[in-house]
Amino acid sequence: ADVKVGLISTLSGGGAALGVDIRDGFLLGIEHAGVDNVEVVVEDDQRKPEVAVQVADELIQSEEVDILTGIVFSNIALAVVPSAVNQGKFYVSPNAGPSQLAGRGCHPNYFNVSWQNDAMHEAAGAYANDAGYESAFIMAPNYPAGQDGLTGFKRFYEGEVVSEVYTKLGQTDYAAEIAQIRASEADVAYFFLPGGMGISFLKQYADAGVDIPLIGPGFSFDQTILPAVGDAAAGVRNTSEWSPDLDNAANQRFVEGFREAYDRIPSMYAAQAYDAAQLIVSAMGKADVSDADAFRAALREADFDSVRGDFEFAPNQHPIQDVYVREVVQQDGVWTNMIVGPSLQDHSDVYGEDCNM
Amino acid sequence: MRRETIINAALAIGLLAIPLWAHVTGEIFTITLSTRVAILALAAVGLNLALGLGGLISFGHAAYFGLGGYAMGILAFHAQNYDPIFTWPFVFAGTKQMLVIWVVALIVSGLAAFVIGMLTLRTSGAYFIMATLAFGQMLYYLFVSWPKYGGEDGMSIYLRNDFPGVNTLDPIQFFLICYVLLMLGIFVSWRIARSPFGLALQASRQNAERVETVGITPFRIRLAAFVISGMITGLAGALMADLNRFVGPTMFSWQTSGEIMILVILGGVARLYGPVAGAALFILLEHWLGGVSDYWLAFVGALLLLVVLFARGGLIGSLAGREVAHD
Amino acid sequence: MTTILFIEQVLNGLQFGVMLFLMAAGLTLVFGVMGLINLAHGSLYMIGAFAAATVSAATGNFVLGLVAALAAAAMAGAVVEIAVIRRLYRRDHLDQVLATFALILIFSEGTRWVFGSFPLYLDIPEMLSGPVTLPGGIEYPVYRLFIIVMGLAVAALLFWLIARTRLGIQIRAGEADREMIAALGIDISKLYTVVFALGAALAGMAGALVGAIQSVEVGMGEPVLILAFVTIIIGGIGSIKGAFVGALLVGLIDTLGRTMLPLVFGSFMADASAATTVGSALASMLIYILMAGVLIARPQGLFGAAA
Amino acid sequence: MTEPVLEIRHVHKNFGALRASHDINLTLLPGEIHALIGPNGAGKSTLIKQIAGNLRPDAGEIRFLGQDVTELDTVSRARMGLGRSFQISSVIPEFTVLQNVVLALQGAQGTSYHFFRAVLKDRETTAKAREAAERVGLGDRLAVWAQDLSHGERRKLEIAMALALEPKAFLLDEPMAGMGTEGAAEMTRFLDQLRHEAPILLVEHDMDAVFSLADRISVLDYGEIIATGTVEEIRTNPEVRRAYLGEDEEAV
Amino acid sequence: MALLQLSGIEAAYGASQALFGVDLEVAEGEVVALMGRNGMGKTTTIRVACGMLPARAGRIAFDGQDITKLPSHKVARLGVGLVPEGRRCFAPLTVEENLVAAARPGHWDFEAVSKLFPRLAERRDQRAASLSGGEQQMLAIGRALMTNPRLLILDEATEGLAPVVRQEIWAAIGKLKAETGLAILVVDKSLKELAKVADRAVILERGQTVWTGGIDTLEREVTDRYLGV
Ligand SMILES: Nc1ncnc2c1ncn2[C@@H]1O[C@H](COP(=O)(O)OP(=O)(O)OP(=O)(O)O)[C@@H](O)[C@H]1O
Ligand SMILES: Nc1ncnc2c1ncn2[C@@H]1O[C@H](COP(=O)(O)OP(=O)(O)OP(=O)(O)O)[C@@H](O)[C@H]1O
Ligand SMILES: [Mg+2]
Ligand SMILES: [Mg+2]
Repeated sequence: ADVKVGLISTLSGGGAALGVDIRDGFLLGIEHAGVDNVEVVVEDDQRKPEVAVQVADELIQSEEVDILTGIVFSNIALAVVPSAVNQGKFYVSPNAGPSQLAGRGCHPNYFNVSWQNDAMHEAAGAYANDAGYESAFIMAPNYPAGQDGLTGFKRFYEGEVVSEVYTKLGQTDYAAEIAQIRASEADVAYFFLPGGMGISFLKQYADAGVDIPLIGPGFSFDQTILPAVGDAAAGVRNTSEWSPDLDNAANQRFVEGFREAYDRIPSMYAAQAYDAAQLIVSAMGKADVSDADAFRAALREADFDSVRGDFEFAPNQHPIQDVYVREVVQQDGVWTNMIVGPSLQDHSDVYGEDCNM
Repeated sequence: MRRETIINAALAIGLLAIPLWAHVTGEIFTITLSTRVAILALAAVGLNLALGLGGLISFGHAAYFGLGGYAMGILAFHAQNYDPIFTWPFVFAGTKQMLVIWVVALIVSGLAAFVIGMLTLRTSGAYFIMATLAFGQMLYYLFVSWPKYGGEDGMSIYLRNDFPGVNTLDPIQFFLICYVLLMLGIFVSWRIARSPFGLALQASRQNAERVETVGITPFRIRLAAFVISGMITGLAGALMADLNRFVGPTMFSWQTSGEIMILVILGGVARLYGPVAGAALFILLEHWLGGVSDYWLAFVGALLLLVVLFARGGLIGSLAGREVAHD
Repeated sequence: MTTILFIEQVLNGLQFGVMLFLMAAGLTLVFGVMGLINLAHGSLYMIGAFAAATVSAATGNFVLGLVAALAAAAMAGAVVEIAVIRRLYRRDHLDQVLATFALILIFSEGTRWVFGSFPLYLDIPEMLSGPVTLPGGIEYPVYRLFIIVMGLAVAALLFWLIARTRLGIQIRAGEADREMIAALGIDISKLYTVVFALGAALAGMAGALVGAIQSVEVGMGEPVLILAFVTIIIGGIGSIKGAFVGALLVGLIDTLGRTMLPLVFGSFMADASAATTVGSALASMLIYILMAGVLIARPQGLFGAAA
Repeated sequence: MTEPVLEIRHVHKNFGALRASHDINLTLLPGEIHALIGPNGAGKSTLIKQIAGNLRPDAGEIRFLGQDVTELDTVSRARMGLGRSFQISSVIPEFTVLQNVVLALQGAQGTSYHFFRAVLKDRETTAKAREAAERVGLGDRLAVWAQDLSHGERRKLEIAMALALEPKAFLLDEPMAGMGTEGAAEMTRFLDQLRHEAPILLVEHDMDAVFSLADRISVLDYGEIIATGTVEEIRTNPEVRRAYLGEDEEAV
Repeated sequence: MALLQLSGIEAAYGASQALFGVDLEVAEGEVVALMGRNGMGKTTTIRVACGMLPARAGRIAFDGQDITKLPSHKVARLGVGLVPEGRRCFAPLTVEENLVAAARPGHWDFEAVSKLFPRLAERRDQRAASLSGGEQQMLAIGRALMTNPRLLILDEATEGLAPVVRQEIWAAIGKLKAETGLAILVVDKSLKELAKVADRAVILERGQTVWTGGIDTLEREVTDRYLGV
């Protein structure tokens, strides 16, 4: 094969749902591109940074891959990416865009095809303005992505933040926070609780009968989660740069292909991984991976049909893209998202200024 | 020569020969794996002292492993950013010198073991297991939510730290550093096992009341052992951080504690080279089974279960026979 | 913070405590009775939740789901006891820790293999959903009240079983000297299987009850397991009363800590955002600090027997 | 009169409503065997525990070698020279006989924080340990694990460990228990010699042994000393006969 | 017919063999003394008889039924009550709980045991761990009686008891024998006291039965040789 790609993802334990979608989306992307000169080596990181580092070492030192991709979580990306790009490998991020790597820690070999972590939060802040919410209760787990998330929301939100609450990472009971939300009498509650935390919160929130509307970033309303939440999420608005009903040819082909191949609706993680595969294949058509400078230039052109429609890279090699507001609806008995409208257009992140590449 | 002595020698030589051979043939990843084996074995040597000799089933050794790791992470982070850690009584801007880092790692993890030991050693049995586990978790949450040092993201240290006269970025040279430290750790635990202290420690495990009536305080003996044990594991943590050039709070997680414990048991509790055998086996399994199935951890689980149920005494126990050495 | 909110938070704390108790009860039972440290208790909790989710989804009936959870967890418990645990009673805690750690891996990956990696759907039954208004104008979810009632019932039942019945006496005698109780004519193996299955059923029930308001996914058991450990350390191993009091303490302190501490820090720190971060960081360690305090004052736990 | 090695003054100990020790006064003089007898549950072991430091008296004073030791813990008392054997054998099961005795020795020497010296390579220590083991008749069992010893041998090991401490006084709680007729006779002979090294406070239900060994006997009943005296005095004391000896001790 | 019958029993702890051929019979209503020096296999014989240690060879029968392979709880249920060497009371349980834990209906109930050992009734709610040594011994006997056995096995049951209590126990055993026809197998070091209650004696030497016969036919020479009296 001309190009060897190492895909490190979370395939076992908690968080495996996301990793599996990334793997499946990526492989489908390669398949749809119809090329046979890409070899993909898949490895599991067990959601442990140390394991990911070891696996990356193996892929680089033993498998001698050219490109790495696949990591789901920011903390794992931060463990793996710096040393990988310093060893001259390319890293294409199909998910996770920690601010460090978008700003001071940016690197010519690091490309992010998903988003900078703040993007959805910023879009949510913007949407809260548009919807006329004048006061907001905001909440996230107490860890860097949570802190960044709320900062991102506040960066765009113009109303009053009546309360800012940090929960324990991995918390499962939100009765106390829900009581605080009810008592705050805010116009809206914004929450960022990825994975199981979001499921728990949504179920408990619905049951508590609080009538303050919720908004959240797409993470908590994703296809890996919605079926487990059920009608507790009905009608909730959330922000994402992608949705299964986005109307463009690439997306239709992707969604249909994915349903056919795996018998489920793809998540945005799958969509991003699909785009990552397409990006890599597009660059292969223009340059040989052994010529790093040429290949890098080819990647930077982002000359592929993104499932998100328009897509290009900012100077820090993070996306410039639209972010939409979606609503949770039931379709054919399956809970999914539908686009309500755009929230931010041609959006890029604020960290690019610090990136001097 | 006793059978176990031969096995031990084979392990010591094998762990040195394989990476040297890999160095010659250019298989860098084999060296990396061997380095990992050496470091994990050192961590387990630490635990083995408390667990094997002292019967102190610590399910919280990740605490010292993590503290060692963060000692390295924090010192190097400050050195990297020219941001002094403290300015009084002298300006200390962190360091990239392994030797200094090791000393700090030993002190910090020793102190932590002292404090945690003071509290948990008042209990015994299942209590002790859970209490140490909970203290490990406490540190985990501390580091997850401490933004200055990366919180859950951890910290990347872009370049490996320095050791006088050694190119630490060269895998084989870094391996040799780790190997020498491992051998030192084993030597220390060998001497301790045969010393009066070791005798008192083993006796305290079996019959603490008896130990008191001959004029020895089991609590203090255990505490001393616990501190030494924590220090060795802490040193291993610092090395692991340097190998990965990354530290994160998962070093503190209870799974890490469990893994260190698994290494000890796989190899053979209270066996001098048990940790080495255990670490080697574990890394090999992880490496091989990972490719077999998505659900490979289930196989690891099944294998562990078989070892516990049917191969008591671990790897070395099965190879060398039941009797623990009493020379 | 208003008085009403404070009262509501106290109620939340109690409720969280009761939830923890459901988990800790089975654990402490198996612990106290059989001297077995069972890390796989969290897996049994997960099995309960998965069984409840599957059966409720298939039948549309929550009660059937609950029954299925009890049955599945009890059965899994019995199988595990007969196949694995039985061989470990005579061994030290170390082997038990390792074997049950291995069981976690097997159960987690096995569940993922059968059910896939995605969380399952399990919802509160119609009858118990939504809030009621309590005296004082507090709106409180019915389902949470239901959990409180269930927890209290379990506590009473267990207390009676262990302290007052002959079965309880035999169980405790077996813990003290297994060989001897057998020599007196008690089939201790069968007894232990029953106890283990009972403990497992309790875990399964907790999983199903809690699963309805949480995420039903692989790995859901481990965080609760550690909280349950802390609870047991505080309350005293093997004591149902201790588990109950410990659980309520942990529930209250955790809940009040995470709502009050950020406010406390906010009152003197200029940067509101930093204050909440620090406050909640401290709150997440609060129960461990409580535990350390108990260890200093009473190493055997509040209701544990002195060693 | 000679200074007592051990002196118990007005010791009280209650367990709830139960009076386990009530105003106990007792001395142990150099070179003597002072036997402590009394019905089951009279408070003999409780008294031994208070002397050894496992239990704290509610009131009263315990003096050892002329010093008030009431506030000292077990370890300090052991290091001052109080050697104790347990009513139920208590040795280190996974140690050999030799290791058990060496452990006792190093407790006495205070060398337990030596980390780097190989303990069993120390000639002097092992020689001493060997000697102690030989004295109780375990000379040919040095390399046997304590858990593999028979009941009687284990009792002997207990004594050897106490010997190794070179104590200034012995507290022996039922050393004859489970020894068998032959063993008990052997032990009696041994204790008879031992008193020349250090005085012995002996708790024992074996009256043959007590009557042939004791210089003085104290009788404890319901936590109180009801009589102290020579063998003859005690044997003929009607109260003691009623509470403890029973009717057919004539034959002894 | 013999109630308990052991023939040609061999048994081992791991690799080390302890019994090399023990023959023993206890008839209904009979008191048999099992004697021998320390370490000769008395306790081991009892463990085998109770199903606590498997026999390597030989046959054990109880009331005509082969119980060689039966687990210990089943043996106990046939009517074997054991007072083990070293008491082995259930330390964390109270006196009363110890007694009722394995009780089976019959003549012996809490009342009856209290009458035999009034001290136990006084200590009813105390944990066994804090009982005095002798009290624990009484408890162990009471506990075995509460199972209402047909055969009572006493392994050094008077160890550590005050002489007066020991006399009471021997008297009680004599009474049991006379009144209830309970069969008893007893290990004790005091030949003098045994002689008063036992009908027959069995002497073990190095794991083998070396002498069997009526206790009154025990010659001085035999006791010298095997018991070291
Ligand atoms: N910790 C305790 N709590 C309550 N009661 C206790 C405790 N320890 C001992 N006792 C009681 O105190 C009394 C004295 O016990 P002790 O062990 O001193 O008796 P003893 O004279 O040694 O008897 P024996 O000869 O039977 O060993 C007993 O009745 C016992 O039950
Ligand atoms: N658990 C054990 N493991 C190994 N050997 C044992 C064990 N128990 C007893 N033995 C050995 O078996 C032999 C018989 O022991 P047993 O306890 O039956 O003797 P006994 O006649 O009851 O003696 P005693 O009068 O001292 O109680 C002894 O040599 C003893 O060392
Ligand atoms: Mg006593
Ligand atoms: Mg015996």
